[in-house]
Amino acid sequence: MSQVLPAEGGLRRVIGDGESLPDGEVEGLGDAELLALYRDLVLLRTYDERSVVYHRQGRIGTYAIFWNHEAMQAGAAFALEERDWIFPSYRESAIGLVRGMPASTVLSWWRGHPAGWWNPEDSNVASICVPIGTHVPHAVGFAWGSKLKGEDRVAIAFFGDGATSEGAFHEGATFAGVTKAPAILFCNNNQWAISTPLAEQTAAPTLADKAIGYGMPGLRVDGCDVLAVYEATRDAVERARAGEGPTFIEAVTYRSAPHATADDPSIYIDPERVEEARESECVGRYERYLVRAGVLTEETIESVKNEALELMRAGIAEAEAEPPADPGLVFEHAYADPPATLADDLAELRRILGG
Amino acid sequence: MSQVLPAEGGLRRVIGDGESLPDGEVEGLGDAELLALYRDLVLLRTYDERSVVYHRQGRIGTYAIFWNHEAMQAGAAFALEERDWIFPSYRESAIGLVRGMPASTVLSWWRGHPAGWWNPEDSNVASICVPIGTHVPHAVGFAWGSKLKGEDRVAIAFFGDGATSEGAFHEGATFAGVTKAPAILFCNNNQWAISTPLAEQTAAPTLADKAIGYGMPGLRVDGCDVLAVYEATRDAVERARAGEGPTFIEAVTYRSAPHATADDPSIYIDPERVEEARESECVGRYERYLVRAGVLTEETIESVKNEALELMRAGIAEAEAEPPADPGLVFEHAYADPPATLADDLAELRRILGG
Amino acid sequence: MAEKLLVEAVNDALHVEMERDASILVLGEDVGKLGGVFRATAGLQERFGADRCFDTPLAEAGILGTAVGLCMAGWRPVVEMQYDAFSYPALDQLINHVGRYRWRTRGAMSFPLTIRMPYGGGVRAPELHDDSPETYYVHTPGVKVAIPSTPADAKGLLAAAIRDPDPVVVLEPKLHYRTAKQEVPEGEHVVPLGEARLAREGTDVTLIAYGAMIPLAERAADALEGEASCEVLDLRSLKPLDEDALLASVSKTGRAVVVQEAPRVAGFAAEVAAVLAEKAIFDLQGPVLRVTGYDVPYPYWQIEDAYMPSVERVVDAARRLLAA
Amino acid sequence: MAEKLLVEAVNDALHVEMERDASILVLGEDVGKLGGVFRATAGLQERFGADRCFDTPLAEAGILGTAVGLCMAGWRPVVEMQYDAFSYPALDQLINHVGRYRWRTRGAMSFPLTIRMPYGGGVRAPELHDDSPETYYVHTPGVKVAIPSTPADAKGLLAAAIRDPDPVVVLEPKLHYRTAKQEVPEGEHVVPLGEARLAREGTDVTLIAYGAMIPLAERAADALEGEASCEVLDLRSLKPLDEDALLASVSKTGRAVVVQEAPRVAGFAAEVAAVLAEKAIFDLQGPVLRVTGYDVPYPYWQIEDAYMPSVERVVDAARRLLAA
Ligand SMILES: Cc1ncc(C[n+]2csc(CCOP(=O)(O)OP(=O)(O)O)c2C)c(N)n1
Ligand SMILES: Cc1ncc(C[n+]2csc(CCOP(=O)(O)OP(=O)(O)O)c2C)c(N)n1
Ligand SMILES: [Mg+2]
Ligand SMILES: [Mg+2]
Repeated sequence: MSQVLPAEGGLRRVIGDGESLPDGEVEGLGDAELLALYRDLVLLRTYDERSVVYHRQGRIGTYAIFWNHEAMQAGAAFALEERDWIFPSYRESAIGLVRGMPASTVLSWWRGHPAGWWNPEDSNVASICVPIGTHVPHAVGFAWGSKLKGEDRVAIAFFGDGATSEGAFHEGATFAGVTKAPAILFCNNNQWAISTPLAEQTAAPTLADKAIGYGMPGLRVDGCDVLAVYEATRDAVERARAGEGPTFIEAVTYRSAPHATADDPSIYIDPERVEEARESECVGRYERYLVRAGVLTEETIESVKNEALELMRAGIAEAEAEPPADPGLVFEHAYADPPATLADDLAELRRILGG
Repeated sequence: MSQVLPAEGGLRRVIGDGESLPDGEVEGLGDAELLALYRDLVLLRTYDERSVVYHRQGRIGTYAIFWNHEAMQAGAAFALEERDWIFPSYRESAIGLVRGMPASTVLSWWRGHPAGWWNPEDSNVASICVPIGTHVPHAVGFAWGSKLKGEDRVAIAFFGDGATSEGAFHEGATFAGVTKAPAILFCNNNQWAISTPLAEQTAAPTLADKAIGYGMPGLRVDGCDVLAVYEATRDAVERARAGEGPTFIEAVTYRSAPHATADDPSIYIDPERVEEARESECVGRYERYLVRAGVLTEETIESVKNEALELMRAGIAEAEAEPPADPGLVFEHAYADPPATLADDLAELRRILGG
Repeated sequence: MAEKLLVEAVNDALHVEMERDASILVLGEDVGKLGGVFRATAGLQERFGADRCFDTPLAEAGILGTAVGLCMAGWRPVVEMQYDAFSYPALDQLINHVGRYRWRTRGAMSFPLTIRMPYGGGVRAPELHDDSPETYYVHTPGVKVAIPSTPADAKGLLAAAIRDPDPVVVLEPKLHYRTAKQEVPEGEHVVPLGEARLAREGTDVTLIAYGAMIPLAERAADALEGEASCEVLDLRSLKPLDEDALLASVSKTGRAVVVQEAPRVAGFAAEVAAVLAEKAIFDLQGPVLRVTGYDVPYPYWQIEDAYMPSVERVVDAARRLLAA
Repeated sequence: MAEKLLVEAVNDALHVEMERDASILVLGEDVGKLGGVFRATAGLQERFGADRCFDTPLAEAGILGTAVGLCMAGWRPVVEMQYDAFSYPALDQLINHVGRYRWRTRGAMSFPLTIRMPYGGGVRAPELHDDSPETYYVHTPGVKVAIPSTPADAKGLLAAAIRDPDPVVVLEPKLHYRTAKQEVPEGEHVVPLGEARLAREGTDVTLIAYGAMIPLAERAADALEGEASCEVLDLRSLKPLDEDALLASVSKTGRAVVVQEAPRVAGFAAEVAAVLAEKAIFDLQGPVLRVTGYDVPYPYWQIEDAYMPSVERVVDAARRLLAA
């Protein structure tokens, strides 16, 4: 039996604070898994922190920061098999890293370079979805379609608290309920949609309360507790595989960085609340947990971090070494069987660029 | 205190069956009100039955039948003041009748004649909304806007069970919750969206369960019990006027007529279930209730029915006496300040039609 | 070959294609047990099972959005939108995803989905059952658009759309669902996208149209007989457009009237006129005239005939051209 | 008069109009406390209160749908869509309601709402922050469309849109939000819809454009100096369109290049070409050429310059015309 403890506000929690809150544990996770999960967390954290630096250095473009969202991404992904599909939003741009996607690929995406546009089938990670909530029906359709094919593949869609207001979320969730699709609707509730706080986003008591309207269970979990996230997602995956249909997971965190590099939250956010969230951020929390549990040593911490840094260094170098994109790519890939006019247009463009 | 009794499936109910189920009563409704409500019911029933005949006679076009939906429409409208606005779907096309809108107006709408396009401000009934669920945000915006103006006006939107799957419903409801708009989202759950049964529409245990996702109460009521509908709506109106925000009402009935005159439900519906529903249809049920209560006599029944029939006879005569619409109307009303091209187009059309 | 109504030809195409390719799914509102409000999908659920032809919740963006996911799972979904004007909630999925997803995967994944729907007016229906939305579709990159005017083309273009590796929108002229009747080839029948059909040969003026406007153009050509020899060009496929056929005809006649039911501004007739203004300018003996719906909401049906392009308006335009 | 950036001019218009008319509301995502992601609505909530400038839930159809209801309650809502490509979920409300509701009431009720949004590419942004969606809007009956190219027009056209009794969509060229700078009239300043602006006089060829393509057309005109005298016509308002100005210019120069950032097929340049093909055919000394975005998804930003119309492409088109 796993040991899941209640946290404030009824959130599932596993990790304690080393003082008054006791540590729990998740059944089935041995030291190797616990360490692998730590590696994923550090990888994502490192990706994020380096990206902010690269942005400042002008090496990548606008970037959507996911600092303190790593536990949700790594924890949920850890509960999946490789054959399961992940449908990320811009907030989970780097989630492919935990599936072995090269950092250079994701960096290239933020560099606006075609090398950043990956083949979803390579690591079963769908393309980054920029318009809010619109990938929820994709994940549901994929899950449903896999089920119809008799394949055992679960799909998870990641989206934010704001996304739950969009019609696309609603319609996708409705389809999921009716088709009993093996889908997981994973809501990163960081309590802000750019400058709009949750209270102005919805009057629902909690986001998980929306689940009943789709005939699916709604779980609430501490989004900064990677083990609780893992555990909840694993439950959802089990339901999905058992043919019991979709699950909505609300993982609660607090956005403790700007929405994106272009954003200045000082206009709207409460800096004290941010400070508080930064103090209990998810990577350090898990690190301390592992240290308390005797699973992690200072040495390993350092080597894991160095490894991640090294991966990022290599990643940005690789991304920057990409040859400039051929302008002719403008005409590629839109159609499998393109209208003839595109060839004329390409010829015109080449003539003009050549001349 | 009103006396509302639980019905099967937790539906609010007032009217009994004269046998094992006892009759309740609604506080504050005297004989005059009870009779007025009866008149409304009969008026709507007569409108509907005559319209089906008129359609067969080729006197009106395709028509969306609302037989056995009258209790929802009349009951809910009866809980409103005249200053409150009604936002109907095609299913409530004739709801204006209970506000004194001429039958000829509504008949003209189904005749595709411009006389059927009314001024909403005449009786505070918005235009008939044909695309499913899309008027929910209109009602919410109206209610919210009225509140912002400091006016005491409630808005009610009528829509079906199928409509709750549309993104427009979801977004409207979300806005209602957040703005605490004095709005009532009234769902006619007749358990079918054309040929799609409720079970294929949503996995939600009940439609009222959707309400919590918007932070509003969800009431369930027997939609064939006009007094229960009235009572529930009155409660919602009171909440709205008290500044407590919106309410979702799910009124349960069973569609016991074709979706519209063009539809053949024999392909998909269970005829026994329809028969059952027709036997307990809402107008007769209320009629028997009033007779049991000694409020209604055979004489009054006949005169009310004759009055309604007369009104319909006059209505269709008036509609049919409308002069043919001027083709030039094509160019009217689209713009307050039309682009100049429209005048050229009109001139061209006149030239061609004239020649 | 048997005679079939246009809607029967659509139904036939669906049967034949689903039989041929087990990865084809049909989904939409009321397409299953009822077989569609126009019966275009009648019999599919019985024949192929509820797993391959199913009723969806009432949510058009959800329908199209899940269809994108179904493609990713390896299916070829054929989506029905119940009516033209009820397809608009799905425009966001169409523009931001259907038209872009293949590109987004750098061509690694295909989205061979088909969106079919009845379109157009003249059927004495309540509001919003009459739109001609092709501009919204044809302007959207990554999406192809076909509009048949005859039963045989309704079958053949739908089959081509279903087989096409790219997303295709097929608009079916509901006005002619049960009036157009024609011999339709049995079994597999494919009319390639991008090939216009010369519906009638002529020498003096080309009437360019598609869908429900073809029978109208033909009647206008009849009305002009003796006065002028009209060529009627049925574009059939709006994207890809058969520019060769268009230019060949206009270079022959030197006169062009483009007929379209949709509102005029930025409608597809504008595109045709623009192609002519660019590529046939020296062939033209007069202006390119457009006969279209007007830039106002589609009206109450008692006066819809005044809104729709009419034989008289087409004839009038042709006469003005011939007189110029 | 003070110099203002284009986005500041927008902000100024909102301040001036809200001050003038207490029935104006501003709503949208992040328009309140943040003042909009581009700061176009900065200061409005402070000045006019949270009842007149508020943040909405993240739901574009909900925003536009409630705005319809707000109109019915007597307000004049000014809606912000955060970006072009994020306005598509609201297209259904736009087409089926915003453009039709006044008609539906037989003119008894007005829907004087304004929808404004940043549009267009060239800003090195992630996917879907670059669309030019004007065709979807301008093709929709009942809706007017304006697109400013200068700070003064950004103010004046927005003011006109807000005052207009009909729904108006205003697309603001985000590429020039902070690069275009100009003296902008203080206080009330209205540029009537339906009047084009002669951005530059010339005699040999007319470059017809709007919005972000105007500075580009002007640079092309510069590049052609000595070679050809270019007239640059800034349409400013797409519906109503200033046909008189268009025809007058082309009748003078006899040559037209239409520049548009949106994909070509059925874009607004097609409408311009169609108007010319109908009404200026005998004035034209050569084909009407279109320089547009291509009919493919807007690309990754490293090659977006190849997608966008460029000075070179406009110059090339003009040269081809002059040589014809
Ligand atoms: C359909 C759509 N509307 C608006 C936007 C602009 N936008 C980008 S992020 C964002 C806020 C999203 O908030 P939330 O869903 O809570 O996710 P978070 O960014 O907090 O992870 C908005 C409004 C968009 N990308 N798509
Ligand atoms: C957006 C939209 N999609 C589809 C339709 C076609 N249609 C008309 S009625 C209907 C079913 C509506 O069911 P429900 O909401 O339960 O209302 P009811 O008709 O049962 O009152 C459908 C699909 C429509 N009118 N609008
Ligand atoms: Mg958020
Ligand atoms: Mg129903």
